Amino acid sequence: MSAKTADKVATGIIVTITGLIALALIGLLGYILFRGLGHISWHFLTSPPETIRKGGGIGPQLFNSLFLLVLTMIITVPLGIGAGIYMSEYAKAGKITSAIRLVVEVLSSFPSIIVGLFGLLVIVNKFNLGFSLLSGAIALTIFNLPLMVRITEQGLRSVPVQQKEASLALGISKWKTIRSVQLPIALPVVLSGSILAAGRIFGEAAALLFTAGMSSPRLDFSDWNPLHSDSPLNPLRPAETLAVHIWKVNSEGLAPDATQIAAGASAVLIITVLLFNLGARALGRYMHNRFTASK
Amino acid sequence: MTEIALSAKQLNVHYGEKHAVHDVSLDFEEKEVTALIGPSGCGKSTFLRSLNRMNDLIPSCRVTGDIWLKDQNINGASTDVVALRKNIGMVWQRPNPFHKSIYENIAFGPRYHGVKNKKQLDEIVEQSLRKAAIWEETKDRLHKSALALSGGQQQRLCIARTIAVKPDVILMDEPASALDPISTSKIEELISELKQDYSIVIVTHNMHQAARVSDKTAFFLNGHVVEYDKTETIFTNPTHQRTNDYITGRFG
Amino acid sequence: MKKSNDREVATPHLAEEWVGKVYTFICILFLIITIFSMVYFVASKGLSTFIVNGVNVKDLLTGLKWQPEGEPPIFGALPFIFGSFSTSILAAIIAAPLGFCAAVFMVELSPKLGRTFMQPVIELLAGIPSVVYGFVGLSVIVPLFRDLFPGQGVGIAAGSLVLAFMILPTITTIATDALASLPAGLKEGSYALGATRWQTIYRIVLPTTLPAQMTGIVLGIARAFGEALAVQMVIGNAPHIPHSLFQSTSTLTSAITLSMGNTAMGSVQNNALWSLALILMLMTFVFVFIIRWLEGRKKL
Amino acid sequence: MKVWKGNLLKMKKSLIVTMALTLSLSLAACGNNTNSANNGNAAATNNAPTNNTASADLSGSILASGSTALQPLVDQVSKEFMEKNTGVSIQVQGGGSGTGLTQVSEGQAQIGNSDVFAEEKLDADKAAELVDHQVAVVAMAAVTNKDVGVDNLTKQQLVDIFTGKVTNWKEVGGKDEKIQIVNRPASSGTRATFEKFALGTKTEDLAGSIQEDASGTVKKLVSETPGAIGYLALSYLDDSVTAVKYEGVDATVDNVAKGTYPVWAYEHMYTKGEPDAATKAFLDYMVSEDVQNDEGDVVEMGYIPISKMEVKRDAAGAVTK
Repeated sequence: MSAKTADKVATGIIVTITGLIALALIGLLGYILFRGLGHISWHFLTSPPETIRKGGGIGPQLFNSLFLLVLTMIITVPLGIGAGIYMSEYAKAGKITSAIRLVVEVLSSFPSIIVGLFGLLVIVNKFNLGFSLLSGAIALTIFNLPLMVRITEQGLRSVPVQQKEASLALGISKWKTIRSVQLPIALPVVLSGSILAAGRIFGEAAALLFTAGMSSPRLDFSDWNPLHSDSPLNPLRPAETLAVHIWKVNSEGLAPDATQIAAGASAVLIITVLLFNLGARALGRYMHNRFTASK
Repeated sequence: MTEIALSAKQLNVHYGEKHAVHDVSLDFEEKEVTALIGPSGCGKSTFLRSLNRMNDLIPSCRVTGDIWLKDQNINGASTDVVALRKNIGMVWQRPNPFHKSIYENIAFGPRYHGVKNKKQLDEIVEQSLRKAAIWEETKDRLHKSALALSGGQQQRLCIARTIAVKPDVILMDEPASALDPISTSKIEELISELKQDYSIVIVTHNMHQAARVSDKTAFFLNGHVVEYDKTETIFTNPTHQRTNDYITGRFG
Repeated sequence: MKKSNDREVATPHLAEEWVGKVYTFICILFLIITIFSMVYFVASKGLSTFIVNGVNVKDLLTGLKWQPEGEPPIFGALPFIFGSFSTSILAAIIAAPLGFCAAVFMVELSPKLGRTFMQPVIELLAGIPSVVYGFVGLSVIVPLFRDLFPGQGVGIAAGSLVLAFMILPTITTIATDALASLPAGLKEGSYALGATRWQTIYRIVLPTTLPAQMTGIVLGIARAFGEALAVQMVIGNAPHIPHSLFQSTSTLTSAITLSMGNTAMGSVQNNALWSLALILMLMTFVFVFIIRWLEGRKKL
Repeated sequence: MKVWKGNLLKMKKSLIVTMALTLSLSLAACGNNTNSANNGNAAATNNAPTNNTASADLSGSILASGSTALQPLVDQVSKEFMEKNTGVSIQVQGGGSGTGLTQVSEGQAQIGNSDVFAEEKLDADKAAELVDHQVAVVAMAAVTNKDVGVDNLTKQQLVDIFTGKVTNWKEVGGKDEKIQIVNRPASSGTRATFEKFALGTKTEDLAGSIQEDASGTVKKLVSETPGAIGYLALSYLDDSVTAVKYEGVDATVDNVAKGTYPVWAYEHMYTKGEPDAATKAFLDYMVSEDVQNDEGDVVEMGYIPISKMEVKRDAAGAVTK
């Protein structure tokens, strides 16, 4: 077979395979959305779940997912950026830094079930935070920190070294240089990266089964004082997130419409993750031309 | 005999095994322009960068010997590097203004160094921009981004930024080689004006530029200072043959 | 005009410098403490099966019978180890070529279409939670396999297909980065010699980016190895080495997910599950070292 | 743009401050928790239990965790109880019987929900410390795929199926179809009860048997897999699967109550020693008339009221009239 036909055949194969992949992906997304969209309604999004009767909603679970996300990002962003700065600015090249980089890499490929079990063992039992939003947030922080560190390092690497030199040459301290010159330039990469990371947290379930718990107490949305036990903002209350709810309804669902609830919740989850991805992409582009090509 | 603003004694610079600068001792007169010339890779830029310890940013680089700024040894281990850099400004070949507004570029340094009230800052900004001969072109868009300026304007902005923190010495690493001829001549005029207030050390490839702006010139070759004298002597009758060959363009 | 600047006035930076160093150091310290305490806790729980309950390590690693509730309880974890390896490697065998083709399409054939369409779709795939993959696997893939192939529908085949979908984004993104970071001169040189695009790809592009591609594949295997919820729903969970790809079997993660809740902390059954978690963790270290070794080769 | 960015940097500083605050708050909240009866984790709202005079001013927070089979019932009843006693907050967690028993014996939870007697999971001394409160009975029925064609199985037939001696439905009077076992993992309380009272022996995990811990998934697999057999609690039975009679006896509430249908088990709510006032009130409410009667939650959610049981059974399985 001459090289020419081989080339044509190969290109044909590659295109068809990619087409198949695209088709399979769209099919998968379509299947989830198709099965779920029918069930989504304002009632479904806001009302609490029903254990045995029809018409249960995912209100508290949706709120828990979002609130847990905010709580986790509040802990992860400062820690992640701090650690990222240490790795790219303060770490002296050598044995320790490569060892730390290894630690970060190992932590990033840790199975989430182990993070969940560790959460149960240490955060829930030893620190006695119980099944709570805070335990879930700490578990997710551990799960998400390596990604944040890598994102921050990437962001700082994208800052031209001349900017750092220019600032240092003015007699500005290294920390002020990082904070006021390098970080603002690295911001687009860091922000869009952390939104992608947020998308990943939103869909996480394995790490939360044993830390944030599988039940959500009745919430009265009128009481916003975080110290009251049933106020939505109390970080020490158990909080079943959307992903965990899908797992529970799918496996223990007693309600007759359990499958539709699971399908509806999955569709809501996919749409939110989609929004996170698009948001990250749009924000990255917006920030990029705000900072650089601002002719 | 004017005072010595800055002097290097037995300065050596090593990049890993490569010995870039060999026992260079140079004194820079106050309020004078000294040019460092020589073929590329002769260590003149490396030498310049050691003066305000910018080489500290390069992990594999080791700088030995003394650098005296008035009564303080810059290269001492215990020197407070950050404070020293406030007294020695630097301008690079490619203009590198901050990704901030023109005003913020200038005000960033002084505000950090303790000038808090707004009126004083405005005054410093205007003064610096005027001294850098760029006030007219920027006075009505101070809060626009500095990246919107042309190459020549940006370089003058960098100079304005540097003098805003009132250094004693300004180091310039080929400040005009990336600019068009008109901007280059503007920079050269600016340098001769700045001479009244600051001692300037300038690295350049362009010998005519060195002749035009500098009072003294040092000729670098393979990390050594071959000759260091008044600019006219260097360019009219240099003592060393190799300096003469380089001046007449026979090599490098 | 030039006032003599006294050096003592402006030294705010000493305190600030200290703040910067301490803050960043605390952050990295938190990371290090977390990983070491995780390794310590999982290892101490995992090893107590052997130390406290006297289970023999060799029996656990090579034993074929897993009967935690029997008298006496037997802990043979080989079926789980086999299950984990077979599903992950099969998933990589499915996902690697697909990922490579998608990457070649996105970088070589039509970058525009690739960037505007394929890239967002692949990134979205990475965002889909594993719970949803399990849900789709159970309601689509398992019935499909049950009708198409002899056997129960569940098993290694269903598990690895679900995992292949999950690790495809990881493999594709890394493959695309590897292809994109290839020096252009390399390809032009080959074209200049009159080679067709396919020849250039498999003679020049593939060999040079192989170590990077392998990194992506090993990372994919590591992710597949650690996946719990999705696999548990489609694998069948029988603690035996299956005779066919469509017979119910079990993996390390599915065994842990299934029984961790039912066993009481401190009992030998619970400790045995922690030993499985320990095996899982050690495998993560192995995968990272393989990736480090691959990355080492890339620089040669 | 400059102003906005300035705020961002200020915001970043405040982020660090809030982060430090939350961390210190959580560390402060953790304190070394002695195995005291009252619940350690909602430290902020925890106040000493008052004597249980009028039920209205009862207060305290209770954590009940454990069996996922019992969780829906306890969850439902706790909602009603909290309406009546606004001062009490009850959280109901799942996690499985093992987790529940561990958490109650180590004091992390006030109530440990379990499908099995504590003696079966914990070692004797730990189990002895726990006080058993039996709140309901859950009965299990063998279920098969609809088109298997069998509606009654004797004990011996079930044993042969679950030990792998019988592998085709035609050997027990059904269609010529290979038997596909959908079992529970060895650690599951539901399986322990089914094996103890339906089969009378422990069975091995057969090769080729599908195992799922979640009843919903078991029901889905049994209804979709031809020739499948499994077992479900009564509350999960519906028309997607066929409930099989055990030795000719239908799996109904009355047969269980009368003792003719033996495959059932108590749902236990264990406490460590005597429960505190709030917990005691909640447990009394669980067995009170309006929860256990025919319109109450117990029946509505498919459990069998404890009060209706005419037979008793102790941990060893001996049945007394």
